[in-house]
Amino acid sequence: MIVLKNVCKCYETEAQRIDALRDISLHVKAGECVILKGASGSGKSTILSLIAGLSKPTTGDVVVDGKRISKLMEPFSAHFRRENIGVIFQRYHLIATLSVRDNIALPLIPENLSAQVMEKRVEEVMELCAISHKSSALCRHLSGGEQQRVAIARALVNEPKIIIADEPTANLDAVLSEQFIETMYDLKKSGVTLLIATHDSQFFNLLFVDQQIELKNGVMLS
Amino acid sequence: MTLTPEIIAILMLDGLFLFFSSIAFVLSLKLYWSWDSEATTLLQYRLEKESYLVGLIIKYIFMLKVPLFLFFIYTCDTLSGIITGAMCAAGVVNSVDFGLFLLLFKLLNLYLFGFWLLLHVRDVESELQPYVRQKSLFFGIAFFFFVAEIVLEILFFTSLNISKIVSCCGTLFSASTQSSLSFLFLMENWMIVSLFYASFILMLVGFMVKNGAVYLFSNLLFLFFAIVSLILFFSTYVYELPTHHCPFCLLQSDYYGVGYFLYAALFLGTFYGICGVVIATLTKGFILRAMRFSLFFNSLYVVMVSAYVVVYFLKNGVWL
Amino acid sequence: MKFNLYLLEFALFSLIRKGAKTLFVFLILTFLIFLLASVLFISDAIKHELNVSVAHLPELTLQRLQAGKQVNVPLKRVEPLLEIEGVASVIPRVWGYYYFKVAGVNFSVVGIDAFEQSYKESLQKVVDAYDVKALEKESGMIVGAGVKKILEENYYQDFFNFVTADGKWKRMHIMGSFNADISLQANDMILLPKKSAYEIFGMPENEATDVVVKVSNPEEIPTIVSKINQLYPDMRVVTKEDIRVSYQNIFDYKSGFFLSLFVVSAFTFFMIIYDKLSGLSSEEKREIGILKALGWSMDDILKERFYESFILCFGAFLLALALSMAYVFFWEAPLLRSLFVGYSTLKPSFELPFYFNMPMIVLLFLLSVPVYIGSVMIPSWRAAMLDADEVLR
Amino acid sequence: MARSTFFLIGFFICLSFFVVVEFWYLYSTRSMTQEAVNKKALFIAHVGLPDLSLVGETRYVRHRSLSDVFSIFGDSPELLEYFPSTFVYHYAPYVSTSAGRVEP
Repeated sequence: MIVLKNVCKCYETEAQRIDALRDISLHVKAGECVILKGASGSGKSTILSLIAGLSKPTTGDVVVDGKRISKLMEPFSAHFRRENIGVIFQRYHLIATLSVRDNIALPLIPENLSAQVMEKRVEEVMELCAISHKSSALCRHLSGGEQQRVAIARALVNEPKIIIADEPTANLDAVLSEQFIETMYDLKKSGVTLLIATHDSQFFNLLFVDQQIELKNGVMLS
Repeated sequence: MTLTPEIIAILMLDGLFLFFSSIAFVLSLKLYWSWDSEATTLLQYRLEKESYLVGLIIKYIFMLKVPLFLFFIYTCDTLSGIITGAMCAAGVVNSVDFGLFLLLFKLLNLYLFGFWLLLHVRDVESELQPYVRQKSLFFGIAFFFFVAEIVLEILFFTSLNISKIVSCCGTLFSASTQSSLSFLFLMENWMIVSLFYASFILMLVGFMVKNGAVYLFSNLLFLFFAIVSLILFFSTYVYELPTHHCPFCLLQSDYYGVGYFLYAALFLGTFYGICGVVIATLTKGFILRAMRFSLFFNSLYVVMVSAYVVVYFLKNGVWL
Repeated sequence: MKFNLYLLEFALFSLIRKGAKTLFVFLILTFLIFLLASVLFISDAIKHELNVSVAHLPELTLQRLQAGKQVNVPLKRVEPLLEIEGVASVIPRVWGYYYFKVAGVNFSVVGIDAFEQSYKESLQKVVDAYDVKALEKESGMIVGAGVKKILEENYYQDFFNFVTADGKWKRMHIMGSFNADISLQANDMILLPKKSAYEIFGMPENEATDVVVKVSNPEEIPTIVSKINQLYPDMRVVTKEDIRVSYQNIFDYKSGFFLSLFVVSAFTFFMIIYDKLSGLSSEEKREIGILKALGWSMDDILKERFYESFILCFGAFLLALALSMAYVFFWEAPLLRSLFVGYSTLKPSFELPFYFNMPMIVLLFLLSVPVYIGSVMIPSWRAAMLDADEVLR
Repeated sequence: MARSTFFLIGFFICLSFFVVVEFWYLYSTRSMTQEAVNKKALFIAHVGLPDLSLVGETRYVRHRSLSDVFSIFGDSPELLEYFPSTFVYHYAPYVSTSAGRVEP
């Protein structure tokens, strides 16, 4: 499903050269749940953005679902992302001035679906994430838990095969983190591949996690 | 030099085009030298983004160039009111020595930009963008034509002299030996007209047997004979005057601006016939679609010009 | 390709979200297009009016020049001119300006001899109410609306005392005023019998101010002009065509002059827009990052930006068009008309005839929209190519 | 469709409608009528001065056939050179001093 082969990624600025990732190789099968752990700045997010096709490796290959993401031109990688990947950000990154419904519909806009299909899909995921009652509220009026559910709904609305979560529980209290983990469990049961970058210890001894990868300064430890 | 609002508008847009196309030119050169679709360097990632900007700029220029071409003809038409002796755009264009070249460059550039865009569309359809270097090189060359056009245009407008008497279309497109186009009049009318229809029939044959080369060749012939026969033969039926041979007066409102439709059909048809077929062969694409488009517009043109002759004959019972 | 309504919706939301910035750009854009449209409307209307006037002018106007100054033409030149072949009629004219000191204005005074019946009838059609026949019996005159107003302000209700060249008073009765339809032409006009005109100007009666010549076949104008030049080398021949061309030049020059200023100000404005749009706030950067991460391509973001500028531009264009039509034709273009009226104290009514031509709208469009889109293009591209991986950190 | 989109489309429709109505109104009531054209023609046939009375003070602008290069100061006793009108009004082409002009 997801293969990283000898991936290096460095950022070049005028003053210096920063190696964000050094020689990472990774293999994730479909339906697995993978935890990327490590301190902030260790390269977790970089791996996620490489897999999502948001940035490209300096050397090496990234292959997701048989597609060589690392060599895909921009419109095609965006298309690929739209079809296969759902993203949950740290701090959710909802657009505060849009309503819940509009936020959830964002990934579907470039698809230009018919109004009924669009409506149906949004309703479905809102139902699934138990946020239907707030569908026309503005996102900035929501509580933390509600925002989290909106973010998950938005990641699910394009029916992705892979879900990428970046520090999803960093700003949550214990109860909400618990809820999040439960949702992830449900998703894994339905066959979605999960990639979660976190340094929250709650994730480290979960039963449904298939791989745990620890990173330090861009190098894989285990 | 006169600074009418129309001229100011055209000059201003020229300046804008020059600015943007120079950006596109520099980027194109960069793309041509350094594009390597296998590379994973930062430079390559940057180039991928910049190739977007080139596409954007050329789309922008092309979108404006098409209406601007018509607007240029219109401007020359209004200027003909000021310039002594000019009765239509033909006189104004020919009031400077290089007027005809300016017009030819304008047309050529429309074809070149259109060709680039067709190539671009084929290019971005593919996941690997295989034609980036080709289209960059192509624009690198086309840019010089474009600059030439803009320079000529600026020179044209600055050297227009309102107190100089110019010859109008009546003498420019007449059989008198001095006029610049008089060599065309050496041929007989019936010859030109039959060549025109013959090239159209050749095009039909090329379409039937689905042969790109024949189709392309017939389109080139068709474009040439269409223009010549329009000047020599068909225009007289539009004006209903046996001595009036002007390809510009067609655009005036006295003739319901029929020229705009005629030229649009002719240029669209031959554009798809020439550029579309070339692109389709180069990129192994849908040649048939381009040919169908082209044939539609070309037939439209043939029907329109023939209708004028037939209607005239039906109304008056004689040929001109 | 189907039009993406959701993207348009999103573009609209994003415009509303930017609030003040949007409003600023929209208002200035509207103002600029409005200014441009007004000038084009005015100059086109005036040009149209002039073209109508010029079409009915006699083909040739002959003036006698002496040492570079225009002097009177002896009446005995009329006969030889009439003998030139192709000349239909020769009319010596008496006309000039009368400076009315009290109000500080110039009147255009034209003397006519209205003895023919057909002449009277046609004159009657352009004059309101009064009887033209009275014009010659008593010393009467017909005045334009502007003249009438000025005279009334100075307590001349139904007559006016001209001061003749000899210093005597010449009382003329106001017999009527010109129809409102021709106020643009006749505003400062006083029409009176030739005899009175000679008296007021103090001109010898065997001379005329200038001579107009009507030619039956316009093809013959060049030959007639050269014959006149041979006959009277001191006479300058002004053809109708010359006058028409000079009008065209004036108004092209005038609106061209304005436009050059406009282009400068427009470019300044667009530099501001460029600047505003290229400096993306961190909030905007974050938003673009989110959208890209959610599967929007550069194309989608560019398209969204294009919709934004299209909404702004098109809205401003329509609004400006509506406003400028109202401004020019309903409110008679306050402030802006002084560009066209000059410093005249005899203010004409600025009720221009509505004249609309499509090329003007095209011109307006070409002068405003491409420049705006051009200034938006590179900032939009910059925004669209922003690296999205920053939101994942 | 969101309410604001309705608002936008409504705004554009209203605006276009307004432009069209305004245009139609002006066109039908304020265009130059044939009657007015006839009147102008008659008036000009009598007077022979084509220029509009927009700039009434200087003779070389009221009727341009009177303009010549020397006449600038020969006008109203109070006339001074003033910026917009005398500057913007270009002299007629027949007083052009450029060589090689052929009189038509």
